Amino acid sequence: MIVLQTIGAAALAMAIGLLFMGIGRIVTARLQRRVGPPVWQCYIDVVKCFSRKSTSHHFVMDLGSIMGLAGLVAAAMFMPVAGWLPLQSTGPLLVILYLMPIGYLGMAMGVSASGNPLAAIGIGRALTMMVGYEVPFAILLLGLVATFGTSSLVALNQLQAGGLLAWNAVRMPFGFVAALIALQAMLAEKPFDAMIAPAEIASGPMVELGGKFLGLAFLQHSVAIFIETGLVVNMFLGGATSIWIFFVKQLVLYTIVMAFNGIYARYRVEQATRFLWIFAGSLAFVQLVINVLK
Amino acid sequence: MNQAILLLLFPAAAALITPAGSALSERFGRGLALLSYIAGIVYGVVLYPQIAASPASVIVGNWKPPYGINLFVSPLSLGLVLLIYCVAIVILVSDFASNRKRRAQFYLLYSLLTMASVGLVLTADLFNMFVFLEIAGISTFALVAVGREGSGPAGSLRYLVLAQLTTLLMLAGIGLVYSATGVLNIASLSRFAALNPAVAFLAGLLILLPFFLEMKQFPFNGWIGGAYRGASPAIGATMSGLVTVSVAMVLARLLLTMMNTGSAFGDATTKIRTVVLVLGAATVLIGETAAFREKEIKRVLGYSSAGQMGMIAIGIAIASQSAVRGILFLLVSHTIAKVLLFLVAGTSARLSGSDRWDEMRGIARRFPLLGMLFAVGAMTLMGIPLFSGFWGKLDLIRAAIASGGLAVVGVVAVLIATVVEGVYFMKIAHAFFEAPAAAKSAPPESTKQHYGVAFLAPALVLAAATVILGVLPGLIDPWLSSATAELLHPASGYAAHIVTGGLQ
Amino acid sequence: MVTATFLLSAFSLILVGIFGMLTRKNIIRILLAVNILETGVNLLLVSFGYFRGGKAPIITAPISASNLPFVDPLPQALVLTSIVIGLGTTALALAITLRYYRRRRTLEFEPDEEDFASVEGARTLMRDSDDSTSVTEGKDLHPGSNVPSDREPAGAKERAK
Amino acid sequence: MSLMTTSMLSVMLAGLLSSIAFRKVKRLQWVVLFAAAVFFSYVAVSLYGKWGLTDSLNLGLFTASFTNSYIGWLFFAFSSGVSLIISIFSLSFNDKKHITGVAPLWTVLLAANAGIFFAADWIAFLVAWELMGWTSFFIISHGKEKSFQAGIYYFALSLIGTAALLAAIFTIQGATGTFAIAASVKALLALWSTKPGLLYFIAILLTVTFFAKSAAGPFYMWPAKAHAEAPDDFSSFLSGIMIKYGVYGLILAVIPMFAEPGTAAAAGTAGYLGAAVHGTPLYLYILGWVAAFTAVWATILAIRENDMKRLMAYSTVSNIGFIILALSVNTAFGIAAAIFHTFNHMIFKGGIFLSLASVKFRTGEREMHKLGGMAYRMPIAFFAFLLGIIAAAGIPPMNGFASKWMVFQALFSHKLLFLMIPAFFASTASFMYLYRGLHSIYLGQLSPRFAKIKPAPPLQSIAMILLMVAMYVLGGWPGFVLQPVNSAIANAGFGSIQVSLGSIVGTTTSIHLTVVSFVFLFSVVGVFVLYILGKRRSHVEAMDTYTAGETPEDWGVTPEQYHYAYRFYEPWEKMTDPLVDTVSFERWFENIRHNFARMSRSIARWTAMKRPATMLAASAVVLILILGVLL
Repeated sequence: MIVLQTIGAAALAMAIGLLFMGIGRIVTARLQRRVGPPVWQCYIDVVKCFSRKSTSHHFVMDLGSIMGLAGLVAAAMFMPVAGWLPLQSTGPLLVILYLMPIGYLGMAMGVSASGNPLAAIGIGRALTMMVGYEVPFAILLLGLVATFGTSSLVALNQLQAGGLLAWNAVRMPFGFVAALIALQAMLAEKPFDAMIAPAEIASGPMVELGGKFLGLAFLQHSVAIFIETGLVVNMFLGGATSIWIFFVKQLVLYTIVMAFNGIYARYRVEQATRFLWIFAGSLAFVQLVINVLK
Repeated sequence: MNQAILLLLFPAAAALITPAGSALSERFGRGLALLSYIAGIVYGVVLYPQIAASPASVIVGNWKPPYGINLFVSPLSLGLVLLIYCVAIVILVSDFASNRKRRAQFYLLYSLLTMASVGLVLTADLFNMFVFLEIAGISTFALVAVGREGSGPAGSLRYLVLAQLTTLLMLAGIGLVYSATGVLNIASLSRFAALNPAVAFLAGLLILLPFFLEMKQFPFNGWIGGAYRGASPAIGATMSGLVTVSVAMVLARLLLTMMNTGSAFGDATTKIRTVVLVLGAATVLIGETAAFREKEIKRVLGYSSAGQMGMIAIGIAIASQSAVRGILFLLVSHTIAKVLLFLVAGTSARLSGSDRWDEMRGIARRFPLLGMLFAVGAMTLMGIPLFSGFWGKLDLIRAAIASGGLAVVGVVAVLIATVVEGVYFMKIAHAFFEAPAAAKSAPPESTKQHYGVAFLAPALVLAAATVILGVLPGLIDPWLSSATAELLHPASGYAAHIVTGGLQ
Repeated sequence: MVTATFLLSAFSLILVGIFGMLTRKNIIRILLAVNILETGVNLLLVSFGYFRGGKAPIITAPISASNLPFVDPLPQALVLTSIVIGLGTTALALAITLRYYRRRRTLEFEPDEEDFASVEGARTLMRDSDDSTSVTEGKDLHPGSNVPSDREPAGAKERAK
Repeated sequence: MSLMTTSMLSVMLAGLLSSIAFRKVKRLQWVVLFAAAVFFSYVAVSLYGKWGLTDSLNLGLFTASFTNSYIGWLFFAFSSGVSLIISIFSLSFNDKKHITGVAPLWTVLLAANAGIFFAADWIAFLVAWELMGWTSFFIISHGKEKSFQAGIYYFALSLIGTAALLAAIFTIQGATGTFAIAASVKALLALWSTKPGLLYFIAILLTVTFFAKSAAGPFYMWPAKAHAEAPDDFSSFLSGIMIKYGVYGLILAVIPMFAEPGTAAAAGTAGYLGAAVHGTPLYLYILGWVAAFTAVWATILAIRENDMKRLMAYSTVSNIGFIILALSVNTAFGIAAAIFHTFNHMIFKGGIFLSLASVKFRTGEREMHKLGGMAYRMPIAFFAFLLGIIAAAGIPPMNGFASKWMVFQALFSHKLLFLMIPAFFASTASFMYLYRGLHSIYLGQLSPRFAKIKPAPPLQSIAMILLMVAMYVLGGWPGFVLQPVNSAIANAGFGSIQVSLGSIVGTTTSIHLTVVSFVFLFSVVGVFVLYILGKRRSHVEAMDTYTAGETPEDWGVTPEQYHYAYRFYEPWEKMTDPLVDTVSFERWFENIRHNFARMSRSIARWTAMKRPATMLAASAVVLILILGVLL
């Protein structure tokens, strides 16, 4: 039973993620006065990827790709969706924050086993950027702990129950803005997409990925979208009472992100990191100070 | 009890007979010297139990104290006399390894020096002390001067001038004391009505000057560099191993026994002790600092013994139970270690053909034992556990912190010195062990050389001694406690023995 | 009164001696100064023992009013001893001086250039010392004494990097 | 004479004897080391449960007494286990080509290691401490000029530490009248009301000692030198075990000095009465900031490092920062977290350094840009490193995660939120240097120079595998360590925490690590199924990569050039350059040494002046006389 639940949850996360990706592509296209692909394009892509033959440079590459998706799926298992969890836990925020990196680490390992310098460069940028957005995000977490004394998402949901005014987004506006900026960077969308810039480093990490490796990467990204938007929803948008509201909130967030992505240019890595520290970081810090004083 | 003076007579006799005897054979001098020292040791060992039971005051020439000269044989002095004899033997034996052709004069002077050191330890009379000091001085000057062409005489002269200045000032001080009190006997002075503090301070300080010099206290240690360069390793060992024993002992005797509140020096005592403490602290720092960048190994050792003597001076000035115990322990371990180091230095200089440790790199690769012995000696001086120096340093620091006040400055100095000392000694030890670069590989003939048993035997004995003392410091505890008591409580022990023993 | 004169002259002799020792460069003169100092000290000792009208403490006849009072004999004994010692020291010092002269062809104390040689960074040391003329460069200074690394801490190099 | 003293003395003796007896056959010395490690592990096993077993050596002037305290035993047991594994590694590491004659010293060092953890009074502690100091110095600078430069640096710092320790010991003895560690600390606690100044003085002295040993705060720079230059297999011991002595010292003496009145009352003494921040004593709070600084600073430096051993040395320093951060919270949970992280770090950093050692064993290279692609030749070393860095980054399912999570929870418990910002920074940024190591050494392009190298020898592989197993097991079932730790701190009077075999109850949430570990495993399996479902993949050469149609071989690009490793994080270096240039304690120490040398030279000059130094002497006499007569 529990196994089925987990598998279901994983599938759901992937499905939602892919759906969002499709919608995001449409949003971008509309902003660029294009029609854009159909919504289900991403599903087609994934299936196609898995059905094409691929090349691997070394077993470490395969291992890495597997680890990559597995880490994020594991993280998704601890993400309460409208209070529902595939398996019994309190939705520990720290665990999620530390389970996702294993996915990224696996990804990084896989692509650097491919031996392509572009991939390594991309990973280097990605990790630098990660320091950029993880720190503000961590500060946000601290702010929540300062106020509520808990880091469990389930508890946070319950604490925000009761209407719009109870949402942390309203209570902690600075924090919310910081969270949005961090989210933009987490999802590696412009202006924070230097690590996967197609024009600069041939989309960096993905450069050597083809066939099912690319498919795994797709799925990984979709789960990442699911988790990260979900985190913000749980932390700031008051979770949700029903699963559909939850998805809608996620979608709203993702659409905002994609909208920004559509209109912004690209930062260099150190610029991006500085930006994140200075703006997102200071906003989050202000929020933290306020929460501590309150 | 008067035959205890034999302790003094053995080396004296050796010194006197040597010139005549060496007409017969080249080796006569060394043989006689060694023989006399061994005789001294044997006699001392035989005497010890009896002395331990009751210290004896030897009246010389039937002039009763406090007017006549008298020697005081106690566990403390006898123990140190034995130490001096042993060290002298060790040095002479090992000296045989480096240069086999010593002239008779060398042994004459050496026996004189030994005799003077023994006398310094034994005597209980100020002027007699001065005489022994001069004898020691003269023989040391000569020995340094013959040490090495070129810098020998220079070093010797620098030493001589400073030494003369201080000893003559001491003589003046002695005159002052005599004119003020009419006695020159330490025991009597230790129980004399207090003098006018200014006079007491002046006289006391003047009397201490030559001991500052011999203990290389700043600023009386300008001579170290020259003298230690000039001296041959054996003489270096003698200067910093053998003479310092007696000198430090005398300083302790004067500062603790003769000068205490209740003695002729009354309140000036505290002032003088403060002076000694400050000078000692300065010496610790300056000695170690000077050694820090020194490249010539003998001088490194000379500077480091300045530092050690500074510690001992600090301990004497603190004048508490555990301080005195600590410095006595330090004195013993320093003697052992320093002599050992000088032997190693001499041998490695002989084997590498250079006086500088940075030109001895990798010597321990060819002669591992050499490096190990050096490390043992160095770590004894640094006060590392399992080597004897550690316990003395422990006691000293404990006493200093306990007594507080100005002594804390001493502690800081000692601790800083430990760090510095550690660094430069380890530098040298490591240079010994360093894998020689391909460029300066050892010349082939040098591989055929070897230490020679005349070096190995004494060195190993010394190393064993420091390790044994380091692991089982309790061995000399009885001696330490009795010696400490004798130094610190003259009224009960020292003075009583001498004066009563004199007047009967 | 007389004692005072003795004391006065003794002190002046001592001062003269010390002054000489401090100011002279020539070894022979320094040794002379040492002897003057010594004489002063001896005189001081004797004068401590002396008092007006004291007779020489030489007992030939049994002690009577005629040869009493005599001055304190002990200082004189001390002085005799110290004179002898002084003689010995001076003789030795002169002998050493001779040896020194044979080697150096001078009677002046000159800074022992080897003293600098055995200290790292010796050349810089000599440059800012007053008597740099008397230093022989070259053989005494070993390659180890690399001045630049002495002058600036290693950290600076890393900064440059 | 119980097993404690006899084992120490016998091992020490064995070390000395082996140095003499097996001078000719050096391999046997390593066997002796191995035997010593085995023996100590046996001692650890047989001493389990015999808490409070005491034993003393009468040395005449002083007596050194030892006791088997629970915490000490834990440290001893773990260090013995890890050193056993390391010694297995060394057996095969020290072959003809790589042999360094340090085994006897190392054996003595093991004895000193036991002495430190068993010491019951300060004298014994001091003796063991100094013994450890000089033996490790000689091991680090094993007769190589370059190593010596590092070694003397390390030794000077530890001498400073020892000096501070000496002063502290006798100040404590003067204040409390006893040399016994536990008793004296108890007695100190009673003095908070009367003379806090003295206590702060003692605390500072001890802190200097232990920070100098643990490379915390201003002493952060010695591991980068010493770990890098030490013999490769010893680096693992150095970074795994020796650097923890400082942590043990803090737990032993400094933290108890600040016991809260509550817990202290339980132990029957008064408690800390001074100022506090969120219930954390001010002094410890400051220590916490120093530790946070250490963690951040070491991380920044590690990211810029191109020498693999230096990089990992800095990572060790940053972990020490975490440990002390947890200690500084001064709660049971914090201390448990610190101890747990200490042991975890012993394991994973030991594994990492062993893996680096076997890479160096095969290739002889230390700069990472000269390596690359080792994973294809030395898989076991690769996996040891991989698991090691997963643990070091504090990611599930390895053991590093549990303890790092605990550290954060400990900080939550006292609401030290601002302290957590640097902590989070350090732990996130650690991914950067860890990945750099992984990529530059083990992945990327394999240089043709190393095309033929063989995998790690069996004994080395065994050692690494053992450590990997430990990492995984403790990651999933922390209770194996945490339950003993819990009872140990309870035994030591720090209070206790709630742990079971697989789960820990934190302050803000509780966590079930077995579940986390299994979830991860299952998802790996599931994804693997997905992977199998996909079409088969074919294998291609490493140089056969997407290059936008160009063929790099045409420009004569060799795999070395094609391996992107040198200045891996150039943007980061650009960002941190100004910072690194301005802040450097290293330069500060260097300046001290430099000025010292100048002083030394001028003194030497004074001894060789034109005139014999009569002037100074005479003027000094006059001065003293004037002062003496006037004052």
